[in-house]
Amino acid sequence: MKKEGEIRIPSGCAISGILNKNGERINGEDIITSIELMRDRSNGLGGGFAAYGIYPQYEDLYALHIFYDDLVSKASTEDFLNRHFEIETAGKIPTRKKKGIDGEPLIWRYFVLPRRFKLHESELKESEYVARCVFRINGHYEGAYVFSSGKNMGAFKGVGYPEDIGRFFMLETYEAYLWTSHGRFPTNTPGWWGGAHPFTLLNWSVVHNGEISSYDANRRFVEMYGYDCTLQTDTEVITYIFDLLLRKHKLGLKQAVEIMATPFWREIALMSEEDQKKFEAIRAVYSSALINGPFSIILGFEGGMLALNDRIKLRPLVAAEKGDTLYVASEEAAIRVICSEPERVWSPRGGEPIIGLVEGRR
Amino acid sequence: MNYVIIGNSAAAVGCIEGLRKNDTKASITVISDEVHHVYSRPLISYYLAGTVTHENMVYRKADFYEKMNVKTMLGSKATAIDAKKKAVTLENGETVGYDKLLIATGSSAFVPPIDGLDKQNNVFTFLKYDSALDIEKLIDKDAKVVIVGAGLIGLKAAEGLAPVSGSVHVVEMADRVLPMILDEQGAAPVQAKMQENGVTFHLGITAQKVVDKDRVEKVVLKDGTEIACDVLVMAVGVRPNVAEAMAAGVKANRGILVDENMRTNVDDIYAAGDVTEAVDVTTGEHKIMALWPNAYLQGRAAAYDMCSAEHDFDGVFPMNAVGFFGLPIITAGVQDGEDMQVLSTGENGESKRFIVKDDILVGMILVGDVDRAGIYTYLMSEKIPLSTLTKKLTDDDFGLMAFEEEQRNERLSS
Amino acid sequence: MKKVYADEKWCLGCGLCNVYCRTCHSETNDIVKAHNFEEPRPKSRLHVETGEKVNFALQCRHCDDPKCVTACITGAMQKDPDTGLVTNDTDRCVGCWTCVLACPFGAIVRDEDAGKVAAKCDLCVKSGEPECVKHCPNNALKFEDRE
Amino acid sequence: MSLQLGWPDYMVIRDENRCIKCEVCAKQCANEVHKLDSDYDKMMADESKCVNCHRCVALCPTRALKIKVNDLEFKPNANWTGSAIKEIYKQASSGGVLLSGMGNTKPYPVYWDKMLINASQVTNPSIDPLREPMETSVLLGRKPEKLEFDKDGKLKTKMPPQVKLDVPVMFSAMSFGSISKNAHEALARAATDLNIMYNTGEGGLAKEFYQYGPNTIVQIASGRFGVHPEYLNAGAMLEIKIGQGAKPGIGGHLPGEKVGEAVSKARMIPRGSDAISPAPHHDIYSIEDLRQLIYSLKEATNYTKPVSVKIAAVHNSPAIASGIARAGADIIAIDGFRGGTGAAPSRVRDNVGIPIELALAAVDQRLREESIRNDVSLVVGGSIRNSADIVKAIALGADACYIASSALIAVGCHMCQNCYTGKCNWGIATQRDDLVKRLNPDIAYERLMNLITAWKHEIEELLGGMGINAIESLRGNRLMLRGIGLNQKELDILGIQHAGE
Repeated sequence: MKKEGEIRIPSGCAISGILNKNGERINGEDIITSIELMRDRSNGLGGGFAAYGIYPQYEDLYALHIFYDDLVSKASTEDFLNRHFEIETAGKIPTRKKKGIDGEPLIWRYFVLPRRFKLHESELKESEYVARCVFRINGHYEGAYVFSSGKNMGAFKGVGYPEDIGRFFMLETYEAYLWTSHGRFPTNTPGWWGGAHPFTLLNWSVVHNGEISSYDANRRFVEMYGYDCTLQTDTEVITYIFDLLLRKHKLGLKQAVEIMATPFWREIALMSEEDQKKFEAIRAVYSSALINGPFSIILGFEGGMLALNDRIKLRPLVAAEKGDTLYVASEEAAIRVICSEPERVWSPRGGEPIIGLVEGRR
Repeated sequence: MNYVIIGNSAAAVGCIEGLRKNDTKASITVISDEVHHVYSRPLISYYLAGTVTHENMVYRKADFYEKMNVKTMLGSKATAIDAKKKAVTLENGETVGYDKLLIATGSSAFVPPIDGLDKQNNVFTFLKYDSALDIEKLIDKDAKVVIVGAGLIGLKAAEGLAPVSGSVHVVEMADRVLPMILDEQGAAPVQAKMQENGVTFHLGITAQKVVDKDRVEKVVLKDGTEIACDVLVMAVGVRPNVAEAMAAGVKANRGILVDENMRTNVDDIYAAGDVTEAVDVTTGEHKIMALWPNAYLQGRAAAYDMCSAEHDFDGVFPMNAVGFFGLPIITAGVQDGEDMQVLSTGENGESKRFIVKDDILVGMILVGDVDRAGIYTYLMSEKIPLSTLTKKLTDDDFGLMAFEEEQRNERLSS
Repeated sequence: MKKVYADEKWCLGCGLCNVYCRTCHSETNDIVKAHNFEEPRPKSRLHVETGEKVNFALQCRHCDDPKCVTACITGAMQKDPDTGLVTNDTDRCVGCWTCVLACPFGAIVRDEDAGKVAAKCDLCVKSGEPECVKHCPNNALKFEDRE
Repeated sequence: MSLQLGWPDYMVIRDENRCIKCEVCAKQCANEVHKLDSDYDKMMADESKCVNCHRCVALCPTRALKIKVNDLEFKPNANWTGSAIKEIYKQASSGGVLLSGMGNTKPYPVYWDKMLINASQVTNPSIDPLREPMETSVLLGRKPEKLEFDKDGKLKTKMPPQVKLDVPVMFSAMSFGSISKNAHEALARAATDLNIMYNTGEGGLAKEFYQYGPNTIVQIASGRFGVHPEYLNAGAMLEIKIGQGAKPGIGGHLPGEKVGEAVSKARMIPRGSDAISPAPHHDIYSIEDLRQLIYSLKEATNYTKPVSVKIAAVHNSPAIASGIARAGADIIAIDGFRGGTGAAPSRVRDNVGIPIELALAAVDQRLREESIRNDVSLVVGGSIRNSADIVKAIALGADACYIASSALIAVGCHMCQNCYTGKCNWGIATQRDDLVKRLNPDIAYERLMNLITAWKHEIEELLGGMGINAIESLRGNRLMLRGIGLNQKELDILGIQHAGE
């Protein structure tokens, strides 16, 4: 049976996200409780979390989370890491034994900075340098897979139910101002830890419920710009599109949304002349970045989160607010289980983004 | 308003229908010496031949008068007209007042003086349904019919009677049949066709006398030829019935003189149909154009004028369609005159003859091939210069294609 | 009223209108039977005129003041005051051809075979559109109300 | 030479029981095959003149006619086939190049028919186009690498000119001259009302067609017929025609008989003169020359209209396409070797060029590898026969498709392939007045509208089935395709997996 990356595997899912807009950090218990409630949206073949603000002591270092199939791959990958990065500190990510979680790979964490001369030699921006190194490892080092590469954030994921994964990674011991999580229901997978969500690149993390029908159009588009879609997953390509638009093309979140869930022509026809021109330009230039087919996604980033549905809302997405906390989830119950009396609960329309930003951050 | 019509044939119907188009309320009275519901006079020969039933003799349906709200006084002969008092006196002394009067009294057969021809009960004219009904009683498979006159009426009588009688002899003073409308070329095939169907002709000769006891038994021609006779039809000509009108001061030559709106010289008195002499629009001359379609149109024109209604009446000119034993003949306009150019074509007994004056078609005779004749009629009535046409009149495929594009398209989109 | 209008610009002179007119006015209502077997042979009520550059198919114009009706000696030819249709009552028609003489379009057809009666376009609207219009391969005939 | 070694290609079969001698066949056959014999009152046929165009068959009201391929055969020989032998007879008798109309007739693989489209099941809902919006519009033109917005979210980037199509289909180049004015008018009107484009071909543009400008592509070909500033500015898009799928490497030849007054005016050549397009543009002997022409045209039209460059699909298409993109073309049009033509030497038509499917896949992949695919639009043509072909073309990577043969078939073409004789019985590929009028543009327009509307519906259905509601999400989405009966090399070039994988 082919594993993720050798074949494209469709899946359905549950997603959940919690953001404290003041940047106050909470531990992982709530997000586990929330995603656990949606257990029947998962099938035990994948679960994961992304957490922002968890490594304040290494705030300026890239936290590389890596799965190794074996020590051989670890050795060769570390050789690569050593050549390209200054490794501030490294070690196994702490885990605990958990029923239902087995077959786990070696799970290592490195806090790194690019080697000065290498970075200089590459004539790349630092972030691009790091991204390319990640692609390099994931594309060429068999048995190694970088599943998290941002600063002061990290992804935790694996094969199993998400709540079990969360407890396996002892997330109650981490504190973050933004948590996202994902429970997976793949229709066909050998259960590979790298294939679980969230998918991340640098500070971007994406959890996604859906199966985008525009996948190959999106993939072939981003691959023109140096991205290598090794996993063939929706989250991977969506993450890269965010990275391309937000980081490389320096567009705002709003524009990214206007591109990825662009208005219908019939809606554009009703807009002002200026907006018509704008959207015509968007649909001309970024037509291949339109995400088509059913999806609800949560993009996590340093500055907050963005939740978005496809244009005709073929996947569920609910949002709620209480105080400074913003909740999004596939189901309202998954919010209410951790926030009994939300001040406001709503269901955003297709293509209408929910953006939560953290004070003082980007 | 009170309209009175004397006569009950095509002109009367044209007048009634014209009046009712413009005035649904006025009183209309029809006075006729004939007792019949309005019938089609030209069908008499068909009736005798048995091709038209009594029921189908009617020109308008049985409820015509009722529907048109017309008062009829049938079987009442009008004997006098008082133009001053605006009243018509009937045979029974009754008077009928009018506001507007149409004289549509038609014509009567002219019976020439022939020795011995007097009051016999087997001598008929062929103008009225009553005569047809009388003839019918005397006709059987052995009946010998003699017809004097080979004009339209005579020949129609011959056509109608030939199939139902023993023999039909036609005596004509002229040297050909239909001398008034056909030239020799046109007349020959007609004569041939009739002979094929059992009609015997005595041309260029007149009937000198009849031999009779209480009925005519023989007709003797000038050359002494004797023709046995059970039924004698006199069809040498007709005379408009103008006497009563003239007595009232209406001007007439042979027929009542009318203008283009069918007015006579007397106020509120109009005349239409066979009784009139109207303007032939192709020549501008007054003449009697005793033809059914013209009578209708004239009656209707009179009606419109009586109501002071707009009417695009183009006037009339002689035109006639007849047929004998399946050989159709169409004639229109004049047949001869000065400065006329004649174009003709035809073969196998079919012929077309066109009379052109100053680039305008003024007359035609079509024998046999009469298809689309109306286009020629149109050329005549509209006086369309023939030089504007792209085809010759004698072309086999003459049609609307002959007209210039604009005119043609106007016709096609009408 | 709705009438059939010929557009000479598009008429190909193919004569299919004649074929379908004849069929429509046949006893059998079958093209092959109508043309090859039926006696008397049904008549088409159209005239297709063909020229070098233009062709057109012409049929009764159902005039407002039809000359054929005023000319008719028997009263067989009538214009229906409600529908505007000019029809000939073939039971009463004696085939005198006065209508042929009167029609300025030459649109009346002599049907000598079917008992010597005047045959003319009756707009055969039983099937929605006249047959000639329905079967014209180039839209050269239109059934329209242009008044 | 009276010696005729061949025999008529077709047999005219008339059912005497059904023939009503209406002579419609005789009146409608410009080749004068049918004739009413008045002596015997029978319809007769001269089969040697028949080209199997089916005009008579279609118009025969009693379905009394059939045209069949003459089944007379040579002794069976897999090498010396009947057509091979007959072609030799023809050339031995005429001494001329064999001419043919329309597209390649040889049994080369049609890759469209070897690719299958995906549909959603369970994991991803299919979308019902009757209930949900379904977008088939595309924008053709050069795209900047990225867009810039100001801090209020307003667009800062100045966009190059784009042409918007409501359906990713355009009527490809067919010159007024090769096709009749009525055919041209029908295409122009339908393109306008469908909000797509039609292409003037290399025949210039008659003044009366300027009204369709917003939906017109004006073509500039090697003969430069009818090209002048007003012409260049008359349309919404320009196209430099380098080559044509049916005859790559060959120029064009419109025989003088087809150059009547209107054609002469539009082309700016004398009446009755042959219009000969050279094989190459004599001002383009290399890629840098092309760049100059592209920019000359842009200058002439003040950078307000996208410029397309059309090439025939040949072996080296990917590299050529890359060069064209870099030379400044906004749109690259590629015409496959099954594309049609009014006239082409048969040998060229049947033996030169490559299938559009392979060229498209290779060009799209190459442009992506060079990261310039998003800069330009890619239009493909050359025997797009139905909406599924379009869906497959777009999934392979095209922005839009050109159709010509399909459009002509929609208005009556029966693919008899005798366009070059000028005696098109359907009034399409002819300038003979009596034949031209057989194509009533009102009818042809309506049929084109119907065809494209029908295809649009089908495209929407197929898109919906794939769970896609905007056609741009299909572009280059090769995962939606699977090959069937293809070898690995073909799959690799097409960039698709085999069905079942």
